[in-house]
Amino acid sequence: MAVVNLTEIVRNRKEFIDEVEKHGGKNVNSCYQCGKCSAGCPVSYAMDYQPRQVMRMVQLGMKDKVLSTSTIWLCAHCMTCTTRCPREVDIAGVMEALRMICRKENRPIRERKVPLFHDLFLDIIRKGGRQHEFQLAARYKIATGNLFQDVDLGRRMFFQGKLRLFGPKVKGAESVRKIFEKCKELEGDVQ
Amino acid sequence: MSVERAGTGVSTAGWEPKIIGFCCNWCSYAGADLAGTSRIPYPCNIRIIRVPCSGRVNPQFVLRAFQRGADGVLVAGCHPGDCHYSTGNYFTRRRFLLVKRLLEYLGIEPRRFQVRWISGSEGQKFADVVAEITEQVKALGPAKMDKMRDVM
Amino acid sequence: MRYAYYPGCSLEGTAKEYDLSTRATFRALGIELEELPDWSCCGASSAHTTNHLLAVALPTRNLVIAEKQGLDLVAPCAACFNRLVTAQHKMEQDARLKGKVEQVVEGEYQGTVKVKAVLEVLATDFGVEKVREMVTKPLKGLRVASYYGCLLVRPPEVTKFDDPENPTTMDALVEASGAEAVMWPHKTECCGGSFAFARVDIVEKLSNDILAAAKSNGADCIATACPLCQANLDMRQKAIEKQFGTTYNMPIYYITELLGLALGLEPRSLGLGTHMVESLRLLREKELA
Amino acid sequence: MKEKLSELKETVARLLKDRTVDFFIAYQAGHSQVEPIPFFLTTAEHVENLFLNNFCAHNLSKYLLDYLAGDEVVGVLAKGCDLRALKRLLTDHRVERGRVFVVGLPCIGIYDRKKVQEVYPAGLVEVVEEGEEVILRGETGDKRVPRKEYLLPRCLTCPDHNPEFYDLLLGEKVANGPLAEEDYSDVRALEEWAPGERRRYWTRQFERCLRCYACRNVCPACNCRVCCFDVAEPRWLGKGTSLDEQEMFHFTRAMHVAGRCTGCGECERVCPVNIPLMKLNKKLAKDIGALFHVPQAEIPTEVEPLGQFRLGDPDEFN
Amino acid sequence: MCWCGSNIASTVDLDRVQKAVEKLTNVVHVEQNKYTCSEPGQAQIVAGIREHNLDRVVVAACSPRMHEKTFQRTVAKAGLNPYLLEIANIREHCSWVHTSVEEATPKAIDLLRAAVAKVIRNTPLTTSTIPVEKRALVIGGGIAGIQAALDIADAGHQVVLVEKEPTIGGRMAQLDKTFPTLDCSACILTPKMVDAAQHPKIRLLTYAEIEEVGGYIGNFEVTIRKKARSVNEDVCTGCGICWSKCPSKAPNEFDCGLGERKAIYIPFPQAVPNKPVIDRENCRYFTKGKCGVCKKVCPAGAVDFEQEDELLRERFGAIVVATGYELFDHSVYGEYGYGKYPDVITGLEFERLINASGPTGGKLKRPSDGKIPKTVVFVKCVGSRDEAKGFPYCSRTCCMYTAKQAILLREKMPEAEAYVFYMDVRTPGKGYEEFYTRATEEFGVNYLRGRVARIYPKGDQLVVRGEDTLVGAQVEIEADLVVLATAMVARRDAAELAQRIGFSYDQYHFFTEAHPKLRPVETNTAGVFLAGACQGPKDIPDTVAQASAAAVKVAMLFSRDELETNPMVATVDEGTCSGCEWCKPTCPYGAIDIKTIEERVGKRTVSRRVATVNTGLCQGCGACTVACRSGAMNLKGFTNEQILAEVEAICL
Repeated sequence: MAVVNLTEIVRNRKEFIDEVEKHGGKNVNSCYQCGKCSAGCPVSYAMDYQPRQVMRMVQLGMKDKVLSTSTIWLCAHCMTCTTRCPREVDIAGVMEALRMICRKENRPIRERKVPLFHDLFLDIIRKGGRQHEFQLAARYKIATGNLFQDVDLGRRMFFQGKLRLFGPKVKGAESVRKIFEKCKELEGDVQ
Repeated sequence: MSVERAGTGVSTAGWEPKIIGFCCNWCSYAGADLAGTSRIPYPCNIRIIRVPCSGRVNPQFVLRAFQRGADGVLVAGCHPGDCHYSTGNYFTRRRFLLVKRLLEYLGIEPRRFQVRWISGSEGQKFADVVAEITEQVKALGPAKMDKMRDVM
Repeated sequence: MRYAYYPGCSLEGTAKEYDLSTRATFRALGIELEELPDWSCCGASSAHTTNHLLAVALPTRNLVIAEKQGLDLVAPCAACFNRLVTAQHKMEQDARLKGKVEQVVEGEYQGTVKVKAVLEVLATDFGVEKVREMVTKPLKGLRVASYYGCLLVRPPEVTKFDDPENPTTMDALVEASGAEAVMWPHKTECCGGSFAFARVDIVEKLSNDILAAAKSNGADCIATACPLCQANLDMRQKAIEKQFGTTYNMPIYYITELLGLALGLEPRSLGLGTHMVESLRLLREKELA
Repeated sequence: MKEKLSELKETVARLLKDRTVDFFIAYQAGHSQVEPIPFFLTTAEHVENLFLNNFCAHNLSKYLLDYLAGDEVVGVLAKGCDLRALKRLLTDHRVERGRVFVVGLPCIGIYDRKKVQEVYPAGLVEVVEEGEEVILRGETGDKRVPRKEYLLPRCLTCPDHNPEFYDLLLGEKVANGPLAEEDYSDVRALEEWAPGERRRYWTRQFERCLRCYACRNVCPACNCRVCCFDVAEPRWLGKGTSLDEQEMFHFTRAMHVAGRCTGCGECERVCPVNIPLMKLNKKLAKDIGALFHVPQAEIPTEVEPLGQFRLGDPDEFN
Repeated sequence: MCWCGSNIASTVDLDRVQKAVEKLTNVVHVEQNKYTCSEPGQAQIVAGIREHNLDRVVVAACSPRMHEKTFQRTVAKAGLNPYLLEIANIREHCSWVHTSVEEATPKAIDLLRAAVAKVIRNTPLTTSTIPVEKRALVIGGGIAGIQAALDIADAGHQVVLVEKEPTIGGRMAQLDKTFPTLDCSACILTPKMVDAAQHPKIRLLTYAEIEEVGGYIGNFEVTIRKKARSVNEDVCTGCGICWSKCPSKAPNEFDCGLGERKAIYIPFPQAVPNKPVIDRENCRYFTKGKCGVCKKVCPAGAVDFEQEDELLRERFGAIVVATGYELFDHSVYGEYGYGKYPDVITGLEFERLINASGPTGGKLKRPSDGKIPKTVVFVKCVGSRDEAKGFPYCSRTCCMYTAKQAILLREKMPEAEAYVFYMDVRTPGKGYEEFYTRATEEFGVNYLRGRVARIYPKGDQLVVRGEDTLVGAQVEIEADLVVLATAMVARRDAAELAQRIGFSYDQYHFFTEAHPKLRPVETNTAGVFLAGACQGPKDIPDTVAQASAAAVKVAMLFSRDELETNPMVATVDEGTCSGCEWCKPTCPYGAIDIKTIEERVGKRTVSRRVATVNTGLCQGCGACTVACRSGAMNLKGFTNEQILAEVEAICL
């Protein structure tokens, strides 16, 4: 890791922490780096930095570095860390806030596929009001290019009647679409 | 004790309430000291009078404060059971439960007169209580109890 | 006992067994379910990872409909349950947010409806003892590891249901159905949830840990109350076995399927035939179906 | 009440003659039938001027305080409410039981002079009870009025028509039982008002106060040797009659008698400007009853309610 | 007026205050001083008094609770009665809590005006004296209580040492070795216990509790409940036949329930006094009415089933509270198994297991199956430094005793592996850091920096999942035994005891010292002193230091035959007193009586009842002054006139 020039970074540290807390991450400054969150995190083995280290980077204001980690995308939001934190820090909330900031400032994303999945998921319910798993799987495969992922699984599910080809019918789909528009107006981007 | 504050068109902008605080020497006065040593800022409207025990505060002192123009009065003592003189604040509690109701009965807005238990280790709570009572009294406007003289 | 019923999108597709078995079991216990008219998707993880207002508005649309129905709302899917109670919790705490959401949803939210998970209805409202009394075909000899997943019990101050570290309601129901609830440590370890598409390797690793823990503690099968967990443990079991060179062949039942069986319902009507990992063989071996 | 006058005269004469008492306090005729005044007899000859009718409201036991110096025995005519006042003085150690000879007077109710005079302005001779009604008989003929509306407020809720203790009882005991239950309805009504409204109400009352101290002088609970208002230093109260001084006076007196007021209502009766003082005392009696579970705050107890506490007292100050 | 360096001067414009105060009536001289409490500052006051012939002084500086006594002595040096002085608190209550000069200055003027209004009504007061009962009461028989008792007794004063358990020794008796010197706890403790038992000036009252405490410094009246031991202590020789023959068994609290004891028992072999006690809940005679073997076999006939609790009423001049601590109940931690896994034990239970007089005779055997553990994991900060489920404070001693326990483990069983999960290793004492380095270097204890997230069973072992934050990776250990270093918390009944004696305690129910830095062993209640962990978490060296400090404070108190009393007591104006006794029931010290006085009225002498105050008993709380409606009862130093004057001065 390159030398971190704290004098520059620490000056807008407070501003970065406020931004994170505005997006739902709570008590960032209370964290005393005890490691209980990383210890309990089920996905930490796959992360480039431990959740604790991400918290440290936020505390120091290392905005560019932390937004480029894979950790913030691999957080499954299972809330184990937030429930057990002795300082009552909402680590899951911080991860989520960092994801939102990353998207807002459309910075390079380490785990492209995760936001892609979420965008497709939201696009389908924005149009149909409910999720349509077949369409989600299909569009995800097209978007990622690996067309043959889970093909045999898909086939067996289809024969078990678990894959409905036709989308769900929601009379109120219009109102769901309106929700997406209003949220976009009030809070900026939805996708 | 405010005479139809709205009616008299008294402009309350820029007006600062004057609040008298009776603090018992062993707990709430020590709490106020701790707020000082910990540099916890609070509004400057309160003036603290030290008394050995909250049981020493005679209801007539409270009314004299209102009579001489105080806009809010606070009586602060130890939490029941913690009194340095063991039973002092039990009498305070009983007496001021009555005084609070009588003052409200005579037309004083409830928030103007408050009794709170604050221990020697609750510096932050002392600052919060002072801020709270200052804000509430400011909302109520001047008590104008002393201006009663010229009503006659 | 009547409840409004919010199936959730997955119960119409991959988790249709959960929908079938929940309706059948509730009917057998005499609990009426009234599907929420014209319900819509709760947004699940995608909504709250993208936009906080959207994450609260989508569930609230359904809550407003439920309030018109005037019944408490049952949400079998753990993700939907979590999103609904989180929306309620957030609006309770932040009146400004509530105002914004009502503006977005164009409806008034009073907060009169209580959202309940299937387990809460069965174990607390209905009562484990009453379930035990109504069991006609106890699942003797079946060793079940009850798996709660994460969203059902965390964060505790929001879900307010059972215990985040060592939940026991599903174990109690399993015992009530005559089967044996296995003591095992991974009751609330996460299965990988929404990474089913984006990072399948993570789901496989986490699910393998869960399957291994269940197996090493002598469980024949796993009971779940969450379609995401069932999907990851059941549909990907074959891939996991290939990936980690392990053999489990462990059926992943919905708790409502097991209870339905114990209440004497027909396996087919509970959707038992359509699991990825063959679910009837184990039951026949133990003469339970 | 009139029929007992002759028996009273005989008794008082005998008591004074055989020196059982050195003085006797009773009533004598005043300007009119409805305004009897206290009568302090020292010798038997004066018994002729004794007077007794159902307007004798004064609480004579308060005058015992003037006889504290020395060791004379003082006789006093006392109704039920007067005895509660005497019990107050005894509990407060201001009067020794041994120095008082109590002549108990059973009483079924005293009439409110002000109310009667509104209806029968002048020339009233006597008041005759007839069941639920009363006949006001006088020079301008008779007038029938409902009895309950013309009694003193304390008589409606009076629990002891017959004197609780006495050395000698005048006449026969009468039927007991209060005519109405004290429900503090007037106090509750006032509590419903907004603070500003109550403020105006009490300002109007206190504006009229002349600070004549009649209420303090007649009150059995206000029995200090030197009243704090009469002391120059510390100056609890100014001499001026401004509104804030009135407020200070009435607030302080209400708090001083809180828990010790016997509910006799004399303060309200004697107030020349009709300030509803009992509304203050009853408010405190109600609160003491509710807050500290003191069933009848007006019955004097060895230790006053404010002189004791219970760990379980309500606490709204944390 | 004091600058207090810049503490006051920085936010209060003292010149403006001086101008305003100079105009006040009765004020003849005003001056400012950079450090009034310093020698030169005080000298300036003395000079000022003499030069201007002052008869009243107001010092505007810090809180009277800080320097009132200092300035009273200064004023006395100038020949003025020390009580003709008032202090305006313009630091803690003004300059330190208000930021702008515009806010603080007018307030300082008001506070000074009030102080002047009060001081002109001060009257000269003189202290009187009361006798001192030169007997000390020590509550709690742990090392703190024993040390305090020994020191006080060696100073020549009578001591009564009251201990709730059947034996003295407290927590320290349960330990195996003590850090940092690793000497055996019993070896250094038992001699002191024996000294305490045999010291002519110390009377041991074990198996006894404090029922009631009245009175005040120099004259405490204490009721002690000596619980029924069912054994006559004078006759019993401690031969031990009774507890060897007793048929019924019960878990031994001394071994944290890991070992067993009989119904008639002494907690541990070196118990002092080694006289047994009958546990009536488990004794067959008391529960089922038959047995009584102990009575039959007792050669001295000491067993007496009819023995009743005894209430002893004694007088003391001083009280030393040394009631010690308890361990945090770690069952709130779901992630560590809610206290249900038998092999997840506390530090104290570990001490009992490795202790030679413990239930396993010193061999470390797992509570679940008795096996010798190969891998032991120590987890620190369980309940400490944890706002969510425990207490925010650090318990000070866990780092050291965990290092000690790890060393003992490696020393006794070199083949066993020891891991310690820590956040910090705090080694503040003498020789502590070197002791910790021995643990890592010499004994190879593996220190892993990170908090444990979860402990769960796997087979017959326990998987401990944590993160090594220095490497930045999750770590997992299959442990045979897990030892939790749980937080030191106040005793369950601490608040109740504090209220019974009449001194304050903090939000964690640790007792509050008079001043954390300057008066750590005193409380705000004169005559009551503190020693040991009851005042806050601390280790044995600090505890013993505090115990000796408390002992000196007691000896200081007893060095004088009489005690100066607080002159600010209630006083009756017999001219206005009505003798109504409304004041009497409000006095917590029973200092008010009624007397009859004679006086001339006209030509006759008449007797009258008036109240009178026993200045020895009165502590000056003032409750009686409010109960007295006529104002006859007043409180010197806080008279009605003074307080009214202060109110009016502030409201002008």
